[in-house]
Amino acid sequence: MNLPISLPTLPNIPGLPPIPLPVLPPPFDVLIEFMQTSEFMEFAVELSLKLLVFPGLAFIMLYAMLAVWGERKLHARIHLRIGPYHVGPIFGLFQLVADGIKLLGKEIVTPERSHKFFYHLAPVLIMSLSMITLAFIPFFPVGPGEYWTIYYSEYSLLIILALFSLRPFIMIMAGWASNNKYTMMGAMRAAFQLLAYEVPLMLSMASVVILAGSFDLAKIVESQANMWFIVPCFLGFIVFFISTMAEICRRPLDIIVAEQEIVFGPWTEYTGMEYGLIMMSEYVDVAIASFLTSILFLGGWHGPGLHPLVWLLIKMGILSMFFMIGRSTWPRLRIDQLLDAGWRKLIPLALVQVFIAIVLVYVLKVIVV
Amino acid sequence: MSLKPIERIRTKISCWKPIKDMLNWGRAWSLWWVHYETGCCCPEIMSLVAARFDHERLGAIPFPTLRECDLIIIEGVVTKKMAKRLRMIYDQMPDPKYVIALGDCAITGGFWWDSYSVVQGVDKVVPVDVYVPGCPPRPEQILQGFRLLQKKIMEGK
Amino acid sequence: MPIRVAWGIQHPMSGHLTLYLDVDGDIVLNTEADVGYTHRGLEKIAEYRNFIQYVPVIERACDFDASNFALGYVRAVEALMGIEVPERAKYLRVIAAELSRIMSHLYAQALLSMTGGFETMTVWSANDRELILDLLERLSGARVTHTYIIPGGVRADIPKGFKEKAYDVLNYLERRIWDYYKMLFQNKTFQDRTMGVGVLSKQDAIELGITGPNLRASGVDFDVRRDDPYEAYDKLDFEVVVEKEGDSYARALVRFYEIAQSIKIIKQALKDLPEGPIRCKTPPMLPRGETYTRIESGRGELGVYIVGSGTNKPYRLKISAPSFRNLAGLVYLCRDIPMGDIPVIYYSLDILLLDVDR
Amino acid sequence: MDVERLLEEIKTKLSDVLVEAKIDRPRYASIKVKPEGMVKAATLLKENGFNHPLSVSGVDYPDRGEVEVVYHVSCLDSKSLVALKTALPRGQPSMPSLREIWRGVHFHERETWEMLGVKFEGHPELKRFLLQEDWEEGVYPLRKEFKLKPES
Repeated sequence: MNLPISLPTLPNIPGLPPIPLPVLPPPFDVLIEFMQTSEFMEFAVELSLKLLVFPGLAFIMLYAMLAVWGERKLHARIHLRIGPYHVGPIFGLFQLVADGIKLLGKEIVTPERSHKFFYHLAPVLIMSLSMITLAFIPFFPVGPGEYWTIYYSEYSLLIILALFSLRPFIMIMAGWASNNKYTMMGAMRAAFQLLAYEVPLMLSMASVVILAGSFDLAKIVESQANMWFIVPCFLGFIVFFISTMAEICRRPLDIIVAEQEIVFGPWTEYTGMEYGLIMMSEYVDVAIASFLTSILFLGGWHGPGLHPLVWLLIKMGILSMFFMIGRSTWPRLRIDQLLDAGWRKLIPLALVQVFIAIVLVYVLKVIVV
Repeated sequence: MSLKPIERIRTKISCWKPIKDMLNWGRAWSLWWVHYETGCCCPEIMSLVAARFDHERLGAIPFPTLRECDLIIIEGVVTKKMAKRLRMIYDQMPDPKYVIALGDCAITGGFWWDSYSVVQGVDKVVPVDVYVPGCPPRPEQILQGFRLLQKKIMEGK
Repeated sequence: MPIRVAWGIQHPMSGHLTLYLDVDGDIVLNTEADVGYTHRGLEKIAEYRNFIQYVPVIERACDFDASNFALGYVRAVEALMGIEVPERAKYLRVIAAELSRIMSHLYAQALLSMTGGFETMTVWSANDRELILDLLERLSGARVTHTYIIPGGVRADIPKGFKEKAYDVLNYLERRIWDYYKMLFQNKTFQDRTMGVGVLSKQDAIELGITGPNLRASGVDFDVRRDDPYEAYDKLDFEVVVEKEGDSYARALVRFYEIAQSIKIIKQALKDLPEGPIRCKTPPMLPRGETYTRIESGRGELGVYIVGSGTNKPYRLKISAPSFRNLAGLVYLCRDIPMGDIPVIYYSLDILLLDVDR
Repeated sequence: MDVERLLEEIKTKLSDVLVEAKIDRPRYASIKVKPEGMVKAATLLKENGFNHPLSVSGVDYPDRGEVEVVYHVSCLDSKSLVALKTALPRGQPSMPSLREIWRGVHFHERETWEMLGVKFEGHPELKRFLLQEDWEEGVYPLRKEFKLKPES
């Protein structure tokens, strides 16, 4: 990939001997030689650009600020009241900045009978897990076969699914480590809910994979060029939407963080920036869910006219609003109703969808794989 | 893995002037208060959350767990049985914490001056930052209480 | 092996009480209520205040439904003294009591919808409650604790623009409650959360002494306003809302329809408001003797048993608060239910701990 | 079963323990019974349809040296109300608990015990209810000798 900017090379001051690089044991000396070539410098700059700017830190911070502002304003508008108003320039835009700064200045409390190491590890893990899943999503085509993604692989959908299934372990760790009855109940509920909605998530992705013919998200988007997958797998879209809402626990299905019953689920004991991490990971999850939904069903970056990235961001913005609107329009399901919906209602729907996909592809040969 | 070094750095940084102003600005404009009803001023808190006197304009939201809150609103009369729990809850809240005492009964035990089970004045139990008189105080008075607290935080008390 | 969880004093939905639950997994096996956190000794204070001074005190016993409680106490004092209140004061009392009942029902509906995490209905009910508070403030000067009803009649007459303002508010509210019906009662998730939860059979409701909308929701057709009419209720026609299922949904529905009935009552009372004085002279001393009167407050039947002693301070005053009697229902219903149902049952019974502890 | 017929039946059946029975208002009767006849009177009332308990209140009369316990019970079909009264000695007031007859009086009796010291035998749960935990035993707030002293 050729970048417009000229790359800096190692400075060799004429009068002095060149800087001796350390001599390292066999596996590393090859690495040192590779680091001296200009190709490595090009790769390093591009990777840091991806890590720090687009799918990385800058985008997450900006998206989180907009998401917090949008959600609280939307939530308030539905309540016929004005949300955060005095904090930032455009009617309270900097609300998350104020919350973040306040959380930075808070004291970090460690409950004395809790398992200290795992207690402090859990929020860091939950945040990193959310950020890692962003690494495998292709955002827009850069070249004929090239895509703007941190790590390109043919099985990116499988990796994301694997990362989704890691979430209950971290919540159970947090629930168990903070040694509080309510967090234990929250952890058990997390285990029930996330496992119950893992299977419909997989099955709804399966129907898309059958239509696209490969696990690679980029290929899935390429094959949606003329017809978005929402048309043939509409049932799959519904099942996927509901199960991602359960995975990132948004309102109608958020018995993990049910304020009214168990105080704050596994996150009851966290204060200060640890809670900031948890809140940030919640909004990163909303970003991932809307990216995945738009890539799998709404034809990722396909769209007339504008740059592919702009199309993806538009779709993702609208979808993240849909994820957030549940908080103010639906009361919360009880745990047995929720699990019953997951096991008995979503899975048959997803199976019907997989059957339709198979019929479309292999029997009627409508969609050429 | 203790967090002592992080704590030490945080205290050292936070006494530098611009950093301190920024921190105080953040604390003032995002007061998360714990929903803990102690007495008979609850109807006014409900109209504070409602549309007409919306207190979320000041960035304040009621929060379920007291671990993440930094403001506790004492709504009304505090009896002796409630005072023990109030003290326990005040100790569990993380460090920069503030207290608003609502209503005459909380400030001086007003209406129940001769009752055998009422604590005469809540500052015998917890240090109070802002007193809001009235029984029950009108939502505008409570909003003014919030503004006073914000001014106090901005000055860094 | 059940663990004992304190559904504690500081819980987002717990109010001023602590429920000690024996929880096994997610099922609550047994519950024990620990109340008394707002016990201010109202009955002991009654012996140290003369009967006029006590009206603001008893309104603090339940300040979501202040005028009804004041009405209950004032009727007991008047029954003891044997005085008759002028006709216009009776109608004004009915207006204040019904406005306070709407205020109490809207607050109960706000809290019940919050139990399922449905903040939109909470804030909508609170928004419309503001209109009623404006009316009461215009009538009596205070938003929540009005002290409008005093022994001998009513403290002040209707201000000039009150009737037109009241008609506007009531007409708006009559249209508005059908938005609630569509938003809350026909919401599938809310029906799942409340139908069949905390079912109170008719026989249990009567034996446990449950009162008010909770009793009518279990199929008992009993309302003090119609069966033991007081003030001007016998001259106004209104239906008593009765449901049969007895679960949380029925209780919320009874309260919802009672708001509509209250609006009808206020409109009739405002229309045929008779002329005449609003207060009559009350003797300075409470005569010897005792009496028990009861009225239908928002949460249920408030019984006041007063013993006079010849001085201006009552010898003994027993306030049999409605929430105190509904508490037996709460402890009886919170057995073998999932954890998520505790707040739903607690707020569908509309128990206010200020009543219970007095 | 309305109040007048109820009074005749009570006069006939409970003549030995009955102290006085009168009608104060239409549909409101008050019956005074000796302490030992309480359970019999309560079961009689329950059979006649008075199964909705309203309240239990204790009144302390130091000059007469007795504590009067009043049960208010109502019958929902005939919409009438009965006050069942009994007088107990002030020193050690105790009477059989009527919890088995009317399930609703459980909390009422517990509160009367805590406020006035009336011991209800057979009541499963006579322990601290409304007052704070460190309230010293034996002191009953609603007794006349307990004076309110302003603290501040």
